[in-house]
Amino acid sequence: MIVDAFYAAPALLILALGVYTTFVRDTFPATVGFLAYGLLLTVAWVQLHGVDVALTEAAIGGGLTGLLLVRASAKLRATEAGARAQRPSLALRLAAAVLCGCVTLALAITVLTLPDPAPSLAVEALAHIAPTGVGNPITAVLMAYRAMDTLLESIVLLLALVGVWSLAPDRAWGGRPGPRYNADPDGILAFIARVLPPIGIIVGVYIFWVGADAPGGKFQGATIVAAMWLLTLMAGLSDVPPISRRWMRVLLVAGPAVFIAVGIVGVITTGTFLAYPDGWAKPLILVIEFALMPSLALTLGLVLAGAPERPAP
Amino acid sequence: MSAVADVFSYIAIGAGAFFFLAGTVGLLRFPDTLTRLHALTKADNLGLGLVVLGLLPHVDGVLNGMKLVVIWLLVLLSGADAGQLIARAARRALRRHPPA
Amino acid sequence: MIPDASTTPGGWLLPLAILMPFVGVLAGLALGGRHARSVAMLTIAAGLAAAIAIASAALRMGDSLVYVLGGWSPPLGIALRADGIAVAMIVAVAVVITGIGIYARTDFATPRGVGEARAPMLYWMLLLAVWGSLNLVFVSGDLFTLYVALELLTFAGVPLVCLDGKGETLRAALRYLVYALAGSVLYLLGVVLLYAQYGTLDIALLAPRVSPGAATWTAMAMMTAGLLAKTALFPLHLWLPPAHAGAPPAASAVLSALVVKGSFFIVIRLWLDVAPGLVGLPAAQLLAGLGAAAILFGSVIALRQARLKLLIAYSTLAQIGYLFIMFPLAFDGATGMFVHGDALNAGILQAISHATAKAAMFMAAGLVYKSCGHDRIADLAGIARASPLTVLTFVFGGVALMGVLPSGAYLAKKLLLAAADGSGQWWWESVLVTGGLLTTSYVVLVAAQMLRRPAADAPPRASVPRPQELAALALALCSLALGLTAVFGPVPSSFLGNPLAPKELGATLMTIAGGTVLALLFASPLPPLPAALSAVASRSRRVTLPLGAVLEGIDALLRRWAVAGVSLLLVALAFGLLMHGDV
Amino acid sequence: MIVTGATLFGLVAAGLIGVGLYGLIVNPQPLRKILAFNVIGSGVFLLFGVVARRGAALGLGGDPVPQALLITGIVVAFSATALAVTVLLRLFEETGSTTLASDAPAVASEPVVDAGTGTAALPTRGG
Repeated sequence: MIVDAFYAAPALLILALGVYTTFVRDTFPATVGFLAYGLLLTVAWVQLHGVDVALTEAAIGGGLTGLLLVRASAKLRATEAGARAQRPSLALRLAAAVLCGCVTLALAITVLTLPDPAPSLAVEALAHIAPTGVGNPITAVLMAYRAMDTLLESIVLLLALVGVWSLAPDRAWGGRPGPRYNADPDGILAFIARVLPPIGIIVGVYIFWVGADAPGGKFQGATIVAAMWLLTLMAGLSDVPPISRRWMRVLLVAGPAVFIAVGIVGVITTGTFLAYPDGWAKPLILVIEFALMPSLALTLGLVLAGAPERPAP
Repeated sequence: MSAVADVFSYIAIGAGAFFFLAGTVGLLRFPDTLTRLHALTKADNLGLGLVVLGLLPHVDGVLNGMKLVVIWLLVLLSGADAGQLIARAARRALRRHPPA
Repeated sequence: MIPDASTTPGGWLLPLAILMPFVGVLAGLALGGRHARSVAMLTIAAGLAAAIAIASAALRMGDSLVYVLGGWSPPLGIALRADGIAVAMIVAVAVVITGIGIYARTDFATPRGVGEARAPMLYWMLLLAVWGSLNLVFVSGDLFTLYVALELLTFAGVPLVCLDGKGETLRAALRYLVYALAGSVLYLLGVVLLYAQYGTLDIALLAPRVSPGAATWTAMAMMTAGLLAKTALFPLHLWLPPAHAGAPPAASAVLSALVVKGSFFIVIRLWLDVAPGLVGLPAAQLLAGLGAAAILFGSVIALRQARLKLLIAYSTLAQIGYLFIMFPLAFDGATGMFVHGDALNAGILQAISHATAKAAMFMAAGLVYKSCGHDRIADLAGIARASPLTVLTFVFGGVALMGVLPSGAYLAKKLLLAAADGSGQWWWESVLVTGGLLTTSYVVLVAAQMLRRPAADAPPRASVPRPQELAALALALCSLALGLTAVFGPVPSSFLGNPLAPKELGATLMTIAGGTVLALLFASPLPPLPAALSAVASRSRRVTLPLGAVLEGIDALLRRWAVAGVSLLLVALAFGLLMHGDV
Repeated sequence: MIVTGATLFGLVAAGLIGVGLYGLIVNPQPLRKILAFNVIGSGVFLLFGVVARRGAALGLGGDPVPQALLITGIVVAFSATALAVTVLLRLFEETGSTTLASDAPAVASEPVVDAGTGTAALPTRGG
């Protein structure tokens, strides 16, 4: 077998890290391994010419997910030993191993026998891109061809936040999510939490802005902005507002609401939901994205901040 | 001109890769957290700087070149801070559980 | 070339039906507090109207409603399609949501003096989110959009399970969430494999393109197994009993009546619409076989429960099994394909009957709890006097599930029996009849306890709010009268006989008698009986009780996490092999 | 046999899905199950990325439709992880354990079940 080393190195490292995070005994190293795994996956996405996906993976798949998992593993350290005692019997483990092997085998055969030439919608996606006014075909898919998926996706995220909030103890409802972080106000964390956010916000907005014509977009940009917010939270420089704040609620729903409203504009002007009238596609897409970006950043930040646990004064 | 640029790039990126390698070896071989951190931050910062330097002649447009330099600066900043934070955590852990 | 790639008249109602509930969620979140309930009530009224409008538009059209979103037709864009079964489900869900909404008004009202309370606000948003996701499941013509719909449904369902925030319900919610995520990732894997082969995810475009091959079978097997995990078909049901029994009654009703139907519906889409000629009869026999096992285990274990809500939860397990009996009967041997026809109509009718009846039963259980302060089946005596409508609701709901004239389940059973007879699959006839008897057994058991005269010193039963009783009763009556749809529906009305004719009456009485015998044999503990009867019963019970205990033991084993995980992959493997073997 | 870069990633994806499934089934720690779900998820995404790469045409490095779906998929998987982790942490706070092995099905409408343990056994949080 001849394999290009350029591909082989990251591919094999990814597999190795996947195995490591699954089989290593303790959970904390497993989650740290997952962080590295996410970074290497980002490299894989670049090699697979999916730069938009690479940005998403780095920001959300590896970054935010990794942060969630690492933090949870630190909190749950005390449960490790008890859980280990509940390992299933050898017979079950063997059965699971054999069946998982079957899955891998079936998938490997499928990969090796994928149709050639591969079916693709690339030609079609490019053929219809002109009326959307955007240059990045992925943005055209997300904001025009399959705009419904993107609208639903923003609702999925919001629903996840509703789910997270639903876990609040009743006494804390309406209060502030998560613990109040106390860090040394002259420490290094406070320093970077003062220096980095202005730069980070510019980078986030930039990534959002170039998304129309180049790799980037609102989800990736919003994640960076949310990360900056989380940084100031963890450095103790700011606190999460209580979830009962009206302005926060309005900001959360503004993005999906504007998306639906623009869809209805389509009904009025063209007779079709989520259609853009001629020549207005680009400005309307920008309207949606400008409304979505802050909603997404806020939602992502709040999802990570967790369930309300401090009652409002 | 381009040949000179190519040679420059090869040398710079090669040197950068060497520093990455050295840093990784240090990470694996050094005895404790602080020395490992030392190896990692120093070598990586320098390594990435050299790689960026090597790439600069091949970048089209000043703006893209500046982006590369900014990336290096951001990594310097975050690397230095993360190093500090880890070192403090290590010191705290050492105080709580002194080595036998 | 693609006949239905353009918007039809009335098609605009489809995005409306999906988005209205979600707009309600957004408005409820923004307005907050006690407004959430008002918003939900408005949305329910509008959504019910939209569902009726969809039904009448579909009847006028005489064909599927189609809406091409944004004017981008598939494969690049997404089309929404509502065929007959989708329209039926949309209407049924709207009716059930309305009933549950009226019932929950009392349970989830923001207390006086409080600006905003957690559960009373969030319940309404989750209810609406379930509704929007289900409508999306029914009309989406795109497999990836269906994936998003499945996840929306899970994210709305999980918080409903642990709305009371107690430890055990949190554990049930986590089991449900993680197992459901395993199911959806298998579904997504299948989606990826299908796109890799055929370059489209549109169901109508896929149907003519799919061809036999390892990749397609792998995809179908993975997706089916994943969806069954989300539907909680035996043996992939580890999460269902604690989740459905532990939630507040108004949430249990949503979860048991509606949420599991979403993934069930996608199985139909896959088997009958995406690849009707590829799956083959052996795989369908396996699917229905799992259904038969679900009926047996669910019913017998239901008879051994001490608590009413757990009994109803296990009844759901059995009734889910019932839904899958239709697959081998929908197979047309002549063409080698699964076809839309009487068997499918029966399956959908069964799903709707169960949705209405089960919602009513969980609501009745909630009222029983309110009235008695507990839901121990052995201590229900006297409830019939305190709250006769509640008892009536439970009995009507139960009778509707038993398959007695003129219930929807009766009609469904007749259609399935005819289909089984027509295709020579006699064994499913006996499964169907036995299933009816088993359903009857636990209904009779509970009814007998409810109707008992209370002891003289029994604590008084509290009365329960009238609107709640009426909402539950209305849903039970809907289920009981569903058979009448045959008069104007797509189902031949010849199946509807006179309920008082000797033949029908005899069948009804036989069902009840058989069910009573089964209850006497398997129920644990047994209600007090006349001495003679109890002597006969106890002799036979020496055999049947250990049998029940064995089934319960197997169930406990299957619901252990690692076993359920292995079962999931085994089911996928079995489907893959059977699909291979057929060609 | 010449294995192209895309195919190699496809094979790695197949491996990751198998490994992740094993972790999901066998590891008793719920957080590890959530982690394993993410490994399976990224395997599925990687497979989709390979499909996208093979669909490259007209100067595009990959088929933009699956790439766009991938972005949606990653966000959905993140939402799922966030919800699961929060439920898990709350379960730990409420009961002091995280096991999913409990066989005793819960009945919410029975307040006597764990009236005592609900508050008394509340563990100290945050270590």
